[in-house]
Parts: sequence; C-alpha cells; structure tokens
Amino acid sequence: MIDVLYFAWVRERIGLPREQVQTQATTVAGLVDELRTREERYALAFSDLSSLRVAVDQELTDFDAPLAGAREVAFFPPMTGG
Amino acid sequence: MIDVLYFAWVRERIGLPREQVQTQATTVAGLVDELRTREERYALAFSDLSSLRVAVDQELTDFDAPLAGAREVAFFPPMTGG
Amino acid sequence: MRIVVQEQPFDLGAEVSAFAAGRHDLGAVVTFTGVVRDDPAKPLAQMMIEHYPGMTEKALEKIATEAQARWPLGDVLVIHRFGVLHPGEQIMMVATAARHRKDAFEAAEYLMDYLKSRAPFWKMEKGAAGEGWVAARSADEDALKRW
Amino acid sequence: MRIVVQEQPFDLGAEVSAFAAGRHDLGAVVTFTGVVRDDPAKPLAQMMIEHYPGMTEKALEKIATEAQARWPLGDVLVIHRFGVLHPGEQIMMVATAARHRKDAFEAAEYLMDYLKSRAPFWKMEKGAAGEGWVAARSADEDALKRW
Repeated sequence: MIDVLYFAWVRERIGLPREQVQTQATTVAGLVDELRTREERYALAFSDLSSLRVAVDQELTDFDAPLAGAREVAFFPPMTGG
Repeated sequence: MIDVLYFAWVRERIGLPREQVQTQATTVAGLVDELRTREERYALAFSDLSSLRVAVDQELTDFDAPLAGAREVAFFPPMTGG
Repeated sequence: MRIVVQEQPFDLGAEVSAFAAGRHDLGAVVTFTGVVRDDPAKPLAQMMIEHYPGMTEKALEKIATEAQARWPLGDVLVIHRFGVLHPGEQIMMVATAARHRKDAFEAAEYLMDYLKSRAPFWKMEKGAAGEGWVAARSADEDALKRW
Repeated sequence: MRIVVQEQPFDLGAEVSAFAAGRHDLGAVVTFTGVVRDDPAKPLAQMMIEHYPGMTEKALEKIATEAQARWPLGDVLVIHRFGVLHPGEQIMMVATAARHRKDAFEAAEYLMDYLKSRAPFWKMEKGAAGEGWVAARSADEDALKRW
C-alpha cells in the first residue's frame, strides 16, 4: 500500500486529496496506467503527463522513477510559488 | 574666478577643501597645469591624473573638458560609495 | 539558514532588520519580497496558495543548501506563506547576506528561480471573472538554465 | 523616486515596509543593504564617509532616473549615509519595485554598480593599524561594462 497525494487541479479533477492504493506497478508510469483504468476522472486527470509533475517520498522525480520502497507518491501541476 | 574643490586624499594633500582660483585655462587639463606650478603640494596631488577624477559644475567629466562658463571644478580619487 | 512555511503574515521590516543585525563580517544584504499583485483590468478578490506540507520545507531547505554551497553566504532566510491572501499582501521573501554584493545578488536570484519552479506551491486566483489556477510560465522554467 | 543623503542612521525595516506598502500593481520588491564590514584580521574602529554635497544628490538622481528608463519600475529608493559609521552599521540601501522579479533584480544591481563608481562618496577606514582611504576596486569599474 502506498499513499497517493493529489494537489491543485489534479486534486480537483480526481476529487480527493489523498488515498491509499494497492499497486503492482514497479514505476510511477505503471501506477499512472493502473489509476487511469479506474474511472473517467482518473483518465482525465492523467490525460496529459507533460502537464504533470510527480514526487516520490517528497522528492521531485520523473515518471520513469521506480516505486520500490516508496511510501508516498504525489501528482500535481507545475509549481507556481514565489 | 572659479571655485575649485578637493575631496578625500586630494583634499588632504592640498591641505584645503576648496578655494577660488583665477585662471586663464580653457580646459580642465589647462587648469591642472596652472595648479601644478603653484606649489609642491599641488604638483604632488596632481602627479598621476589616472588616479584622479574630475567634475565640472557637479557633473563627472574628463580632463579634456572645456572650462567656458564653469563655476565649480572638483578633483577627487575614484569613488568608493555603496 | 532559516526556512519558514506559514499561513499567517510575516513582518517584512522586522525580518529584514533581524536578518541584517549582528553579523559584522557581512557587507551585503539582498532581499526579495513577492507581493500579491492586482491587475486593474482583471480585479483579484483573493489568492489561495496550496502547498505540500512536509515536501515544501524539504524542497526549500534543499534549494537554500545548494545556494550556500555555490556562494559564500553568511546567512540565508526563506519565508513562504500559504492559505488565503489578498492584493498587496506579502506572499514570501528571501534574504541573503555575503561579504560582496555580487554573491548576495546572485544567490537571491538563484533562490527565487528555483523556489518558483521547484518548491511545491500552487496559486489559485479568485476574482469577479471566476477562479482559476495560475499557470506556470515557461520563462520561469527557462530561468533555471542560467544556473 | 526617493533619494536621501543623510548623516543619521536610517531604519531599514521601516523603510522596506513603507516602500513595499500600498502599491498593488507591483509583485516584486528587491532591496540591497550595505553594511560596514569588520575584518577580524584587521579590526576596524570606524569608517568615515566623505561626500560632495550637491553633486551627490544629482548623481544619485541621475542613476535612479536611468534605471527607471531602462526597466519598468514602479518605484525606486536610494538612501546613503555620510559621516562616521561603526562596524555593523548600515551605510546605504537601494530598493526597487516592479511587476516581475527579473526587472526588480536587474535594476537593483544596476543602481549598485553605478552608485559604487559614479556617486561621489569616499570611504576612510580607521583602525588599530592606522587610517587610510579605501581604494576603488577594478572589479567595481568592470561591473559597469555589463550594462
């Protein structure tokens, strides 16, 4: 089980800020593929990966990143701080 | 008659902060030549023009600048503000 | 180094005074302050800043640590707010102190460039015309290529 | 634009707060503060700053006006002290406000580069080892080539 977190419009599209997910995926991209098949709102949120960023265990990474040992994966749009 | 002002170590070498000078010089360089002939302390202060800066009527300029109409000429080392 | 992520306003004047005080070996202090901007053509009622608690602090510390590794800095301060803000309010600030001004300026610009695109904050604007998430500017991503 | 040349100390925190306040169209505020630095290897008792009354104000106004012509600035502030200062005291500050951070940063660096080499201030340091005028650094003159 890993915690999956959503922020900003990803959170709005999926409709919740975090959930626990049972996954067989070995990479972030694999997890995304699993989520996409769940429901339309997931497919919509993950329709364009180039507009998304991902963090594994609170470190920014990319969609090829392995999930081995990961406790927390977060999906969000490009940051707009400052 | 023009006011001639000295700042920082130029003031210290010449021994006064300002004086009125009667001059026939038409350029700053001409004024410097006249001052140099006055006394040793002037010759010393003006011995290396590359280490000096000049302002005519409170505008930074160079030693070729004309003196026509000038009321105030100031000599000083490179600035070190900030 | 001091990293602060908080909802409440901060006192810019007090922060700058405290940051600059007491260190006699540092000749140059640079600050950047980000303010909620209001466009008269598209009036803003409020800005809501979402963040990723836990990751935010880590990301800011990583950016500040990298700045300290690249420039000889005496001190670094980063403060960033989240929650609801209104036009004219201060969103965030960074401060850098160094012996020479070039280092303090460059480090502050570096902090801002990375904070913009690598710290997990997202801005939503609410106004008369509705609400919407602020889009990342490609100029902000491009700014990172400088370093 | 506000240009201040004065002998007494200024309140950095109050100046920064006042400068940043009230303008809702400006998202970015940058400040630079110069502090009298003390080198432990060569302890400084005091710094004396001489200036050229009349020309100083004109030179600073000219530099600030040029900065406003080059960058879209909402406001510019320059404060510079003269007279006797001690280690840790603030010598001067500049502040710039703009819509975007790049303009505010560049304008502040421009102001500092020109102020260093084109505003008529001279520093004398007094310490245990005697007194002497601070020499201009060629790096400061070189910095102007950037603009």
